[in-house]
Amino acid sequence: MGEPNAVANAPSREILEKIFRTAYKIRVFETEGIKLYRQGLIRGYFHPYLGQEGIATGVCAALKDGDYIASTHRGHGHCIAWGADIKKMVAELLQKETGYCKGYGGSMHIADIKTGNLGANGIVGAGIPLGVGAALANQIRGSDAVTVTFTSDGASNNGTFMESLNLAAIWDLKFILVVENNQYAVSTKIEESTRETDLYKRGLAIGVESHQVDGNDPLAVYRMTQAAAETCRKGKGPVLIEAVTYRHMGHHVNDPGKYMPEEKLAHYKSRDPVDRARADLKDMTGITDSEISAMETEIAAEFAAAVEFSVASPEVSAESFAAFAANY
Amino acid sequence: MGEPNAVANAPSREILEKIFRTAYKIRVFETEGIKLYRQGLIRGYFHPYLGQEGIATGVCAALKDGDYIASTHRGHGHCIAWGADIKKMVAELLQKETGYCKGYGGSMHIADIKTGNLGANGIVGAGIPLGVGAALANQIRGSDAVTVTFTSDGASNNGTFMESLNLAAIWDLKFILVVENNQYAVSTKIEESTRETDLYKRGLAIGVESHQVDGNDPLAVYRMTQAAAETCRKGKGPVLIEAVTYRHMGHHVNDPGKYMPEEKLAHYKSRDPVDRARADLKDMTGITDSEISAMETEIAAEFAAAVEFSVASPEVSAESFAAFAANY
Amino acid sequence: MRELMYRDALREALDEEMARDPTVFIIGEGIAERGGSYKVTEGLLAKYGPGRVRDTPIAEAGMIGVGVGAAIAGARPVVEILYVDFAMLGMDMIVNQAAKFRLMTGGEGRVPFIMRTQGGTGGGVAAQHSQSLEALFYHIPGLRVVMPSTPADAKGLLKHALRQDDPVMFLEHKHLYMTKGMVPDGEHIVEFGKGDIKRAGSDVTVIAWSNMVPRTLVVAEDLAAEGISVEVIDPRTLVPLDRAMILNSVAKTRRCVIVQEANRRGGVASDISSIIMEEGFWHLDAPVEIVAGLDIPIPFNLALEQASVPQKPGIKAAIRRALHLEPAALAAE
Amino acid sequence: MRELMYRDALREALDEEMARDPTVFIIGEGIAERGGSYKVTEGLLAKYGPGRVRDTPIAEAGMIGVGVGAAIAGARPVVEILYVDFAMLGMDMIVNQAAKFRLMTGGEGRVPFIMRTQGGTGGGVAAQHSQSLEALFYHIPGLRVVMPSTPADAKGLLKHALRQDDPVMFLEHKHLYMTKGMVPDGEHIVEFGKGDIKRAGSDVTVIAWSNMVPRTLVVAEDLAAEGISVEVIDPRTLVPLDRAMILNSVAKTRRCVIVQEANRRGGVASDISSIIMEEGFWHLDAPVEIVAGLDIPIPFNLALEQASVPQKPGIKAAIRRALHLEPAALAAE
Ligand SMILES: Cc1ncc(C[n+]2csc(CCOP(=O)(O)OP(=O)(O)O)c2C)c(N)n1
Ligand SMILES: Cc1ncc(C[n+]2csc(CCOP(=O)(O)OP(=O)(O)O)c2C)c(N)n1
Ligand SMILES: [Mg+2]
Ligand SMILES: [Mg+2]
Repeated sequence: MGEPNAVANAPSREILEKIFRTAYKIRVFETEGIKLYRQGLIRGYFHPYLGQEGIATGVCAALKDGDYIASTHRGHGHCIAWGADIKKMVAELLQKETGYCKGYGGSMHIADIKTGNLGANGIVGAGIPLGVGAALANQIRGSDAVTVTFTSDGASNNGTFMESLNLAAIWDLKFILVVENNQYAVSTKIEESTRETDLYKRGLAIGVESHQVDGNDPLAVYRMTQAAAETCRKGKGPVLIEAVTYRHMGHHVNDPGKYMPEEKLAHYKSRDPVDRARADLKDMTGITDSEISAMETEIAAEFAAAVEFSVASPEVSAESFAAFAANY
Repeated sequence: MGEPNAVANAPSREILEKIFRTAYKIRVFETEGIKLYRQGLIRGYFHPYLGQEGIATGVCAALKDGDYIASTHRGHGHCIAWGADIKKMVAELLQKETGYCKGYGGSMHIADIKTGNLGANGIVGAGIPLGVGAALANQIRGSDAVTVTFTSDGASNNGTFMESLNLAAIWDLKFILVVENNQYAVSTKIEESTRETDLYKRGLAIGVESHQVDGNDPLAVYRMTQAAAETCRKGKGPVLIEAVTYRHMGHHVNDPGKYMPEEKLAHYKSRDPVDRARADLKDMTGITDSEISAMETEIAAEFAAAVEFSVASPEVSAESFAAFAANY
Repeated sequence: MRELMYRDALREALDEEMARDPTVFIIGEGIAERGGSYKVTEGLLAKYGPGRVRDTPIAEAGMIGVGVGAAIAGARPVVEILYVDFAMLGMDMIVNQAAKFRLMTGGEGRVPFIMRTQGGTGGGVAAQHSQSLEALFYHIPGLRVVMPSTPADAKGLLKHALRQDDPVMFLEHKHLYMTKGMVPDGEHIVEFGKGDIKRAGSDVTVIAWSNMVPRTLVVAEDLAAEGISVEVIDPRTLVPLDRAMILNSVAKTRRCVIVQEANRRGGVASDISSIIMEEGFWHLDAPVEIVAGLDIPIPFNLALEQASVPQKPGIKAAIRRALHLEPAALAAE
Repeated sequence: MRELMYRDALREALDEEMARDPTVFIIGEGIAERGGSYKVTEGLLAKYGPGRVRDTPIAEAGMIGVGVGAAIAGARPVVEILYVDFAMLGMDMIVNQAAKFRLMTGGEGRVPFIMRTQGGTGGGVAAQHSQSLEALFYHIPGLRVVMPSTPADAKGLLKHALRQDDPVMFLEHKHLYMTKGMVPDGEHIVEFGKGDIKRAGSDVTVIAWSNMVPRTLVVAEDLAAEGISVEVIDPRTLVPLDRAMILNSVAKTRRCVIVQEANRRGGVASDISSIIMEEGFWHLDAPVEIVAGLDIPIPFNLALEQASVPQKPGIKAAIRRALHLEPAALAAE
């Protein structure tokens, strides 16, 4: 949740630092989380956000306290960028009662309603109507909160995408649809799923202001989201942002991703969003390498502490679950 | 089911006559059908096609034997233009076992699979995936049949519209989506349902060849459908045709349609598609008024005979229904 | 007490709750300008404005999904779906989102979402507009399923629905909108999970809901003339179900018939029968009988439509069967 | 006879039927190039080409609808839905189109559409990927509901599905794909509506399907060691249901337990119990018991997941209860 910043050409050091810290935090979370998965500490689904960090980071830095987000099955990054407590995230993945959802939800269902995080979702595309609904609730109560739904190229071919966005449009809702186009749905290439791979054009077809942005450039994403949020808060209705990106690995922890051509992967890795955030921070503020190192160490330590906390947390209580279930 | 005609500037007299006869037959069917409804002979739903005759008429005249159509809740016109037996249609509306569906289906469910009529549908938008499915079946069996789904402005805001059309596009199916934009969904104006009332643009957004046509001009519809069918048969994939039109009365027999502004209604009535078909026939062939009168009389007689047949038909058999139900 | 039509009682509930709670809003097809197909929302647009009473495009999945999202975000949406049949377009949002959110968030997230819709047969609207689909919602943990049979229950249950925090499938019946009944003056709330004995009796328990209640009451009256005392229980809410009321009645009468308009296979009646099997078996003097619709879609033809759902003679015959079974039948097996 | 894995048996069925009938085709997410998440369709793309084995976008409503349309137009589509949970997105097409078309066309239209999918709990995939939703399809007239528990049944039933003319919900179980069993050589077809006695016994009838069958068989083996003879019936197809086999067995054993992974309320077990209530009541020496999942969505935590669905101790306890009820209990009421 960023500060209430007007659109500006040179972002403040605070913003630049926030963007870098967030991107790095996501990188650490996913990299270390995968290790925990391989150790058998995490079970079920784990869809890493590696390579897409620039998007959640840039978008959330442009939002305010009181705004809302809804996320996807690949949701850790959005959660972290939204300012989630790493301890409670790791505890959730470790099925502990100290987790965000008491260990009842898991990776695909982390949510935090109190802070406006409507949650990850195991159903591709489902976050779109949910986000539009939150925006509608906010319009009805006269709030100027903006709701962002993060969604995916895969979801763009699902009926819910156009149907929900159209509702946001006719009601001029403060809603931003961020389409993370990583060019795959599991192993299916976007070209096999649609003739028109410029996904932002779908918004245009129903009168929604729509843009495409480089998803590996956190600052570009930040700026575009700022402008979009302003459009929304002016009452002009929803904005669609297509952020083009690429995964750094397969769809899921256990997917080797052999279908991803090496050169293309190398190309996108050479345009790594975490490196970009670090470079932006250095170039635009003159911060030193050792200051950056200190941040990185701090973030790594935060994650390690979260693992320690989670491992030490007690197992879920069968009794409290029984009580919960009895009146579900 | 028209003849296998190449695109031509001057349609043959046969085509012109077929178009007029069809349009007039629909006009009679709906006008007289409404009277039967008011007499209590027809029950349930009855959505008249009055004012939209040019579309079904023009489209079907451009199709061939072996092609397929799928229709809407407002389906009488498509059925008639497809060459249905008026006797079996009226019998169906009168709940008789001699009807197309033994009286089990009714107005919203008339179908005739043998001739490639996949049927009307009580679920707005449902004909789209069904039509795409028929086109897929035909592609798999190597047929060059084209499938047309008639759909509506209301359906264009339903998820199924884009989702299904996209499947037709990626698979290059021989599929034509005819969107009958009559500018209302019951009493809801199209402007209240979407910001972009040019519905053909939705097809463009997913790479589908898409056009807009005057739905009250049967010949224009005919020509555009011919071209679209040719595109399909060449293997270039689906085509979307938005045909703009207006109802001559309310949504349903019992809807007075007070929300339809008088001037607008008058405007569209002055551009009546049946009159247009008659005028085209006269202007382009020099046929005489008395020849036309003879056709009209014949068509009216056909309808009267259908009513007689239907009224005289026996009631449905409880026994045969019980047998049917027992192994459903 | 005043006499009201079912549809007017529903409107009163909406009106009172909208006045009380500014986060209550309504969306649906033709519900604003036109006041809804059954006139339930008539006048609310004028009173509460286009922000809180909105027409939608034909977008059931979207409407339901948007309603669920608004509920999660703290508002109290009422989404009107014209026919329960069309709710099938929004099943993902109902089953996978609304019903599961509370558990998935460890209990923190709540979804005070209301889907108002109507079902049942009604004069030739055929297979896609005549279903009774309560069993689908009944099976999904987390949903509340409400099926009022009278104006008073309709009002009281809808008001309660708007004050509790779980997703509610509020299922009306197209045949009931124009029926009349007495409705208490002033604040009238009917809590979920409390059945109502629509007619007290001692010989046999008949359980019915929605449009089967008035039909069953007529049969009960007829049978009373023959000296048979029928107790008619209307659970009013199927989830939560008033098991105690049902089991107590069955313990008293020792015989039970369940009447549902929905088709027989896998309906709610089956579940109630299975509950009586598990918890009331030793009380029974006869098997619990189910009177239900045929296992087919509803045909257009009116005679066949009527043959497809329970009518009075069928209900009466089942009650008689339940009563005429003597202990001798046990020995005869 | 050869030993095959469940997933390989399914693939054999598809392969044989695709070779036999050129109108059989398969669509689904990742089923072509990748061979499907459970490898059921592996190799079929190479053999039958991209026309008949196609990957789709994430478009469940569209896939199902397109499958239904293709079936109506005379082809034999197999639509693979990754998780039965996602079938909720296509419910309109299943409930309002596939299931109703035959009636709506007066019997002329047929819909030989097959939806292959899988359900059930499986190691922490949580609330939206663990459901057992057969009850929803079971209730809708016109659908066939198939739930094979062994490789032989999987193959034989899938082949039969591809030769009959009604819409089939072919529901596999994520835990069964890697299980092995003997499969007859040559043409092997299992007709719908024929249950299978997976284990003959005389003291108590236990009805189970899908992944509950192997679990119940282990319990039956344990109880055999204690001298209790359990008959395990696997209906294999829930619609049509082999009522005769169930009622005959219950008439013999006079006691019955039904085991389902799905949650208790409104599940298929309730319906089977209600059938035994109506048609087998006078044979029963004890109430029919249901062992089922809790009425909650499946939690992520593994211990809670396991606590949410039937496990062996619960099944064993129910069987014991059914057996230990003495006629005395009747007197005691
Ligand atoms: C409705 C639905 N269908 C299928 C799936 C299974 N599934 C999970 S992730 C995924 C691929 C998603 O691709 P995309 O939407 O592009 O998101 P990405 O994984 O690339 O972030 C699929 C098919 C699902 N979760 N929900
Ligand atoms: C999915 C669905 N939602 C709602 C309805 C109720 N309904 C029947 S016709 C209609 C209006 C349809 O408008 P449009 O799609 O533009 O077709 P038109 O009536 O103008 O031909 C509505 C809302 C329905 N039949 N199906
Ligand atoms: Mg993707
Ligand atoms: Mg319209």
